Amino acid sequence: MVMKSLFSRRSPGVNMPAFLLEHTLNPLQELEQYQNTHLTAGSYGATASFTGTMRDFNAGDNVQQMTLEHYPEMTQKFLDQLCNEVMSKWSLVDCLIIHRFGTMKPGDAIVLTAAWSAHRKEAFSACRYLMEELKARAPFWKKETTGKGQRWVHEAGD
Amino acid sequence: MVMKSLFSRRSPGVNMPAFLLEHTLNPLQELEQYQNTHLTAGSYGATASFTGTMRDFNAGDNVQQMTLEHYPEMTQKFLDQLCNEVMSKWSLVDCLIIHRFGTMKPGDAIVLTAAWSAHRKEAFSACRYLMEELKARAPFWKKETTGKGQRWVHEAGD
Amino acid sequence: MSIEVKFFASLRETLGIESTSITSSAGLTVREVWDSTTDSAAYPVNTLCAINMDYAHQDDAVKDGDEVAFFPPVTGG
Amino acid sequence: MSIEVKFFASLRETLGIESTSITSSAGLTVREVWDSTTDSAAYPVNTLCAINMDYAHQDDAVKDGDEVAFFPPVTGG
Repeated sequence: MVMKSLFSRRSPGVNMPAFLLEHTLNPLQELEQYQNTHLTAGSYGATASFTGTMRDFNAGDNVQQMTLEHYPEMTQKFLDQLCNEVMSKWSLVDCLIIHRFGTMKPGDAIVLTAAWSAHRKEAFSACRYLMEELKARAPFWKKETTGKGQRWVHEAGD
Repeated sequence: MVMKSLFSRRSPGVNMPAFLLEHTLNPLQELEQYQNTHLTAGSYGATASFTGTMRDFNAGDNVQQMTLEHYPEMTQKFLDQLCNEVMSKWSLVDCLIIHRFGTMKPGDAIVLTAAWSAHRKEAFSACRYLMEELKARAPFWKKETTGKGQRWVHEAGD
Repeated sequence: MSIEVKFFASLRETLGIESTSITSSAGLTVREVWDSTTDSAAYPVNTLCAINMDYAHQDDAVKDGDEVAFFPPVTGG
Repeated sequence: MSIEVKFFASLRETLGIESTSITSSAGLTVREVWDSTTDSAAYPVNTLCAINMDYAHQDDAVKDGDEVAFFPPVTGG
């Protein structure tokens, strides 16, 4: 299983639950797998999650393919710090970020964020904050292939 | 598969995507199943989802079991109207509510809400609104079994 | 006119009534339906009511064939 | 001192540099590292920079052994 190897990289208490992934991301399967292996049933009441998916349309053009460049060491460091930040900012049981890089097609999942907590308010807020910070500050750069050729995406999307 | 029968009850354009469920809810599997059968890959960029899970602890006591009573026709009508409301209030591709009733144990999922949209803001807002409205107004009543006996829960939780 | 009346959760247990029906020759409000079916039991603060599966108010008028329901504050989700 | 310098995305393509290193006997700011490695190319508005994988400012001082990076606004997620 892809996911077992992904999550086994995490040594509890050492690494934060942030993963960079070059191959296909199955967000809901990875979320379930993570939950089954890292969370204790009954210990949390709220799970908020978000998946960002590549659309086949952007800025008025059909998009055939996208390559997501990153700065491996800085990107990992940024994601780790972001997990630390949300874990200290909200009362959470756990959080998770999985972010693709490399080449992807429309319909492919790009990013998964999740937060577990006792109550829904914290889970929703933390999950959303993870996405807002990823969009605003995580070192990733999108290059799209359209019928007109390749182009860098110049602004973080909504 | 449980989920195929669950979702096949929906006639597109007739029923809203709100389901009441007496047996075990596997929220992420049902979310994936619904997504695979009702959404078109590439047509949405954002999926926000929330799962409410029964905790083993409430109001200072260990909770062994919970029974969720509902008012079947009104509850279904309420959920249908709520889906209609969020679909008109935000620009969404789709939304989903699945809510348990009957008897459940700690760790069991109680409710799943989800919203799909082009951009994350709408998906997050709609998903959260679904939960807030469910908590505030959906006709469900929780009765907990603790070491001290059974008791009705008197206030909607956080 | 004939009215179907339902009670849920702690109200159902306290009153010992799950559902009943009443007939009346006069027009009734939701609160008058409560009084008729509960032998004028005290109406607990925060009690919610519905007519035909939509939230209603105590002083709303009930029509022949309506279903009226009473229940405590909801606690789902 | 010796500084490792990296460029990403459109900056990498425009400048034609992925990574390089420079040595200097004087202290340098981030912006002076840019000037040294790009032959004083114009510094595009909105360019972001980092020292040792943390966001930094143009006028921050660079130490021996640091890794300095330049990149355009981020577009992940």
